[in-house]
Amino acid sequence: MAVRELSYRDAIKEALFEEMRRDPNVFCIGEDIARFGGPMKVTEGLLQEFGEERVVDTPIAEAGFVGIGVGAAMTGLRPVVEVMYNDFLLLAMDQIINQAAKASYMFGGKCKMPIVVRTHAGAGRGNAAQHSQSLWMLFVHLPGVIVMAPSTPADAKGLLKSAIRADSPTLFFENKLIYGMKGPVPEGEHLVPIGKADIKRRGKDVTIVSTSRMTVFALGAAEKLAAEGIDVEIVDPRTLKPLDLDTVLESVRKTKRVVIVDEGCRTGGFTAEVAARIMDEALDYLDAPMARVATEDTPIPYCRKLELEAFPQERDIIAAVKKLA
Amino acid sequence: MAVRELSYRDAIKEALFEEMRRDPNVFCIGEDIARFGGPMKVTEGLLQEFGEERVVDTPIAEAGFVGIGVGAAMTGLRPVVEVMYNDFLLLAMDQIINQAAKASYMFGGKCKMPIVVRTHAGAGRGNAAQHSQSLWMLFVHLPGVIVMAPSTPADAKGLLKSAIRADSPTLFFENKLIYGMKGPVPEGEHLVPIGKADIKRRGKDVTIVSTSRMTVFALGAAEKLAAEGIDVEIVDPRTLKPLDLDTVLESVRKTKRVVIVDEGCRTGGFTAEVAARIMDEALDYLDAPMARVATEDTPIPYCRKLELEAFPQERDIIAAVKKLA
Amino acid sequence: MSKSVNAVDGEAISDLNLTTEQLVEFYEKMYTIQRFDTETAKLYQQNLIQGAVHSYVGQEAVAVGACSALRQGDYISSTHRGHGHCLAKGLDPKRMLAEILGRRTGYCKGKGGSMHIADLDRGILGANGIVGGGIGVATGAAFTARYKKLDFVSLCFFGDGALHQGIFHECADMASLWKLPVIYLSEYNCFAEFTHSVKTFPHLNLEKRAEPYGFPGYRIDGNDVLLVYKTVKQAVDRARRGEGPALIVATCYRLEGHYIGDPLTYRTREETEEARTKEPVSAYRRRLLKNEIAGEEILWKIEAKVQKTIQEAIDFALSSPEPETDELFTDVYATPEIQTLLLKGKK
Amino acid sequence: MSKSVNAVDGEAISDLNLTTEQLVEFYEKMYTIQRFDTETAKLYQQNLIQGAVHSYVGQEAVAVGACSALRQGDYISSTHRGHGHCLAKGLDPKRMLAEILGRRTGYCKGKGGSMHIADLDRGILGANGIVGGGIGVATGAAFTARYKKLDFVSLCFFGDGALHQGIFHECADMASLWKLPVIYLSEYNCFAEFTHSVKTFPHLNLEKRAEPYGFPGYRIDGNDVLLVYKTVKQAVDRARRGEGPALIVATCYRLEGHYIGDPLTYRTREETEEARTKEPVSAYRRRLLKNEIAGEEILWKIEAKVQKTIQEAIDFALSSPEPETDELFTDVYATPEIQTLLLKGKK
Ligand SMILES: Cc1ncc(C[n+]2csc(CCOP(=O)(O)OP(=O)(O)O)c2C)c(N)n1
Ligand SMILES: Cc1ncc(C[n+]2csc(CCOP(=O)(O)OP(=O)(O)O)c2C)c(N)n1
Ligand SMILES: [Mg+2]
Ligand SMILES: [Mg+2]
Repeated sequence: MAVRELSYRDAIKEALFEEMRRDPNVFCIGEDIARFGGPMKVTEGLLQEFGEERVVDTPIAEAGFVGIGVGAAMTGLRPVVEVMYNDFLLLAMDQIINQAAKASYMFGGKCKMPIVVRTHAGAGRGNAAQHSQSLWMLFVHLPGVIVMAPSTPADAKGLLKSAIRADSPTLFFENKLIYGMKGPVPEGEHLVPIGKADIKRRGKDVTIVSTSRMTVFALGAAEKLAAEGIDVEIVDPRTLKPLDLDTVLESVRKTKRVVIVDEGCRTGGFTAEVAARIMDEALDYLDAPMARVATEDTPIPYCRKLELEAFPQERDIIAAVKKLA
Repeated sequence: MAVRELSYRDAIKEALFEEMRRDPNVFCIGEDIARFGGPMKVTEGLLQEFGEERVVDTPIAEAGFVGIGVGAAMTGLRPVVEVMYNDFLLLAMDQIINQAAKASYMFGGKCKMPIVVRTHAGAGRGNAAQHSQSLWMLFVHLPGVIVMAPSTPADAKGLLKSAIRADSPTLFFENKLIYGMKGPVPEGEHLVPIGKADIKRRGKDVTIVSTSRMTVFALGAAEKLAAEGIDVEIVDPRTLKPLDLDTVLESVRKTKRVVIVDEGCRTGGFTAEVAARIMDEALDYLDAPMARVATEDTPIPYCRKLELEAFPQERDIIAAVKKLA
Repeated sequence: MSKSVNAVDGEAISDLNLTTEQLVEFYEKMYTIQRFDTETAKLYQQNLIQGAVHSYVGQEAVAVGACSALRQGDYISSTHRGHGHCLAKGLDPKRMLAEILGRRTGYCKGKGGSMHIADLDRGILGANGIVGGGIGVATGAAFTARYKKLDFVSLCFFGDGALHQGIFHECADMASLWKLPVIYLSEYNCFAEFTHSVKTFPHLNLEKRAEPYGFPGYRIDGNDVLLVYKTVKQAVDRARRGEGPALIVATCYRLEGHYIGDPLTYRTREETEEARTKEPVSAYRRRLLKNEIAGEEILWKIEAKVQKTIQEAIDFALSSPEPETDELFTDVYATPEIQTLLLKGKK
Repeated sequence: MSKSVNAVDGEAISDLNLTTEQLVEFYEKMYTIQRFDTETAKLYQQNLIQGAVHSYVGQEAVAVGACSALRQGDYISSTHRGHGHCLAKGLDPKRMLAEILGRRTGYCKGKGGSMHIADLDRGILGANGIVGGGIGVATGAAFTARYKKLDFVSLCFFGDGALHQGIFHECADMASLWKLPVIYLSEYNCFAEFTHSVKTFPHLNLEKRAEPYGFPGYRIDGNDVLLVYKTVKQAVDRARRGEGPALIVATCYRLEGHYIGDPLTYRTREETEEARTKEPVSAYRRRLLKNEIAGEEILWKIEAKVQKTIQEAIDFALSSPEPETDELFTDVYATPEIQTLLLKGKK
């Protein structure tokens, strides 16, 4: 298939356009998404094509409009709800966890819940403690939801399309710092399967398991490490839940060294989960202790100098890899 | 000091009575806690002694009354907020995480936040998916709060008193199945330090790290294992955040085998975090792979038969230990 | 309150355009609910039911009046105290009781229990263990109606306690803004758990809780099944015409405890006895007789039939199997491939 | 709206019992806010500020009118658009700007930034990045007043957008139930981010949002600093007397974008120019002159003084140091022993 360059933003937008064209039950709802085209401009143009019935601006009421999405999903629609910053998911946790995530199970499997909650995570833009978290672990930890955190335009597009077609609730975490980042995206129908990791770079010395923007940093780190003769393999799970452990294990068994990098907080974070799973399944293969690179256990500070200390940078990944290799 | 037997419930109640007598700024607030004495009868008698100004029944509005607690804590009071089931914390997540947990940091350390949120976790009472979760990992993962999950009446009393006196927000997780369980509690002032694990049983063969009701099960398991010649050491962190890793490591270095048991869901749960930390610090001491016993990654089902399969039972702990020993 | 009752008594009944059969069916449904929850309470006391069961006894007129004003294709969302709503909307007592007893034959295969009975085919979007938990769901269903330009409506049952929840405010706001066909029906049953409701409201003109959103609010006698029917019908018709939501606060009294086993230390026997004089099922029975809509014989027949139905439900439920152990892992995800991945992780 | 303005114009001003000094001080404060946020915008455009900065320009009358009706010991909670509130409540522009520039000398040591300026000593319970985030906090502070039987009040600033949040409903309910001394002051500035506010409300009688709770609601012209002062003063006095909360909706216009850098594609220049004719700072200046409360000379002097203050603030902030790297780990916990344990974990 032909491939062209799209930004992360435009790739997501294209997924929305395509899915809304394909299925009249798909609609978008959230704050400032229609007339303004979204605070991150991801939904720009949707209103013009699909009208205000299908592209719905809401008042500022996260619990309410996520809840409305839940009810709409139960009754046959496929809402794509935008919650502007992932920090605001905390206002809608009951709707996501107690309602959406459990409905299928509580109701004995007779309830579909095809709701996608799009949001963005990430520090690095000076937005301070209430606008910079990476909160996916709250959802990875609890059963009933799918969690995605794509790192490339192609993955973002392909995963979002799969999420929209899934009958289970999906939390779709974008990253605010990479909306403008460009990358190749296949033309035409491009779907990325749920629960399938991708090897972003093949290498033989050390495996990096990285998520979301950390994969971008990992790729940068890999280039520099290559110059120093260290050949890194990068596995991006893309879907954080369900986790494609097989692909991770395969890489780890090959390289025998692993660095896990994630922008969530260290304690109880994704790096701990992946480390524990690798330990359960492949500890004997390792030639060195696993390394974990994660956000410090502090709120994200405002001041840039401190902010850049708080969450993982390329240099931290390089340092961690070097320690192992 | 003299010691008498108290139920878990009465131990908590005693802590509340003592702290409210000691400090007029301590007050209790929550649903049905005053006139009725609390759905779990933990607050019984408080109204009679302290009056309705200090023992406050609220409407059903978790975000609202936790928020009021946050504001009261900022302005000099020491609220003890009861959120009936920990599942309802999901309605107050913004207040707890975006407001209470971050205030000290965001405001440059000039804000105290002495709020305690008491709640109960746990499955086993047939309350189904929305009333049986064990949600502490959401708070262990995120910075700024203290998290406690006591397993004995004495710890419950001593920790709650410490929590009330702390200037940081504390999530205090009781367990609904052990309110009636009795145990020795020292007379007089009894404080348990924050962030200090306790060795609930000394042993030399295998370390069990267990939390909340799982420690009760671990003790039962240890008795049976002792009869089979396996001498188990049980470490209960009591405070899940900050975690007393030193005590855990010391035990693990001694026994060289560890089983981690927790009632939270397995994926991204407390067992993963503890395993990852042990791996970081003491992997070389281990003579066998670490074992993790946790709640299955499903919502808690209603039907008892399934419910008892969903979360760890004594038999699961026994099986895990035997596999290692 | 009694004023409201009169409003649809005597000749006013004929204005409702209900057939005698329908009027009698109301009684059958109310009586079914009363019997169902009375028998469920007994099963609970025999330790045959785990968890908590919240009796609807005393509130039968609300569920029956309201659901009778709905069509088959309309939706309801319900609460922890939801048996009455589900029965009134047409669920089968057999499968309901099987669910309450945690059996495979239950509406949710025994995984949901009393607080989570749901049947999307019958328009029941679930009972809900979260106070106010059904408000988003019902508003969302109404969103679907408007989106698909279908003329179904959505009726949201909740307690007086749930009126305090922020989600009510948020959803009512949007429902009004978008003129969604949703009816918010709050049952003011005088209690939230163990606390008299009156202690939790700044004032009791609860119909004013519709004011901020600019849709109509009504406070009615929830013991009067016909008044409930009439009021809900009006609101439903209006909603179907695209004129937006309504709030109805139906006053009644929770004759049993918060749950079965509640020690009831917080209220006096007198208070309850006083309330019992307005008990809606027998009150409606008397009205049927007085207005010569049905005679004793017909009512006896109905009562016998209902008793039989409930007994059959008990027998069915008790003899139904529990789920298999491995069903613990099914139904977590409705998306089959995810379910497979999850189960794979299990092994 | 203009009707309201007249209500405190001319001789009505004397009914306010304000001294000439006070009336002039109002102007100084409004002008300070205007200058502060105008200069902050410039610093932002010079890339000296990270994150987002939300200008209060156009709303100065609300903050100044409201905070002037408060005493030193009273509390306010603020919003993402909080510079005006903080300045009006008495914060030092130096330390505010230092915070906005992420410097150690800022009110939060540079850890909070524009959206989190707080100073508990001055009764500022924090700006807040969560829309509606200050509502719980302010209501809780009012709870403390009642609890301690002290006569301070708490004033909660929030936007019109925040009126939609469930927390408003929940807190207003309890504040009324317990008669807490809290004033909810919603600034209807015609926008929530990039959306005209009018599109998000079913109707614009927003003062009716107090109805469910049974406390007074007022809608006033928020461009009239004296009317704001008068209305807030009444509500504050009432609250101090133990009569409970009030809601005030002050109508104004956000003259700048949602944040500095906003492309403003969603509104017309005409609309903004029309609004600018009611711009509150110059309008008040004209009133002072017209009513002969102050002459040009006095006002020029004030303006010069303010310019100097702001320049000093800029100099102070720009020359202040950034925090040290290890300050990342301090202040997470106010409890010192926890902080120690945390830092221990770091090594
Ligand atoms: C969010 C939430 N908070 C608290 C509870 C505990 N709880 C269950 S029922 C109930 C009282 C509900 O009162 P009301 O809404 O009046 O319904 P009723 O029980 O009277 O039918 C409470 C507080 C809950 N289930 N969910
Ligand atoms: C809970 C939450 N949702 C969304 C946002 C994003 N956001 C920031 S400001 C804003 C608009 C607020 O409008 P309003 O309350 O009217 O305040 P104004 O900006 O007009 O002062 C929004 C939606 C947020 N900060 N918090
Ligand atoms: Mg009730
Ligand atoms: Mg606004």
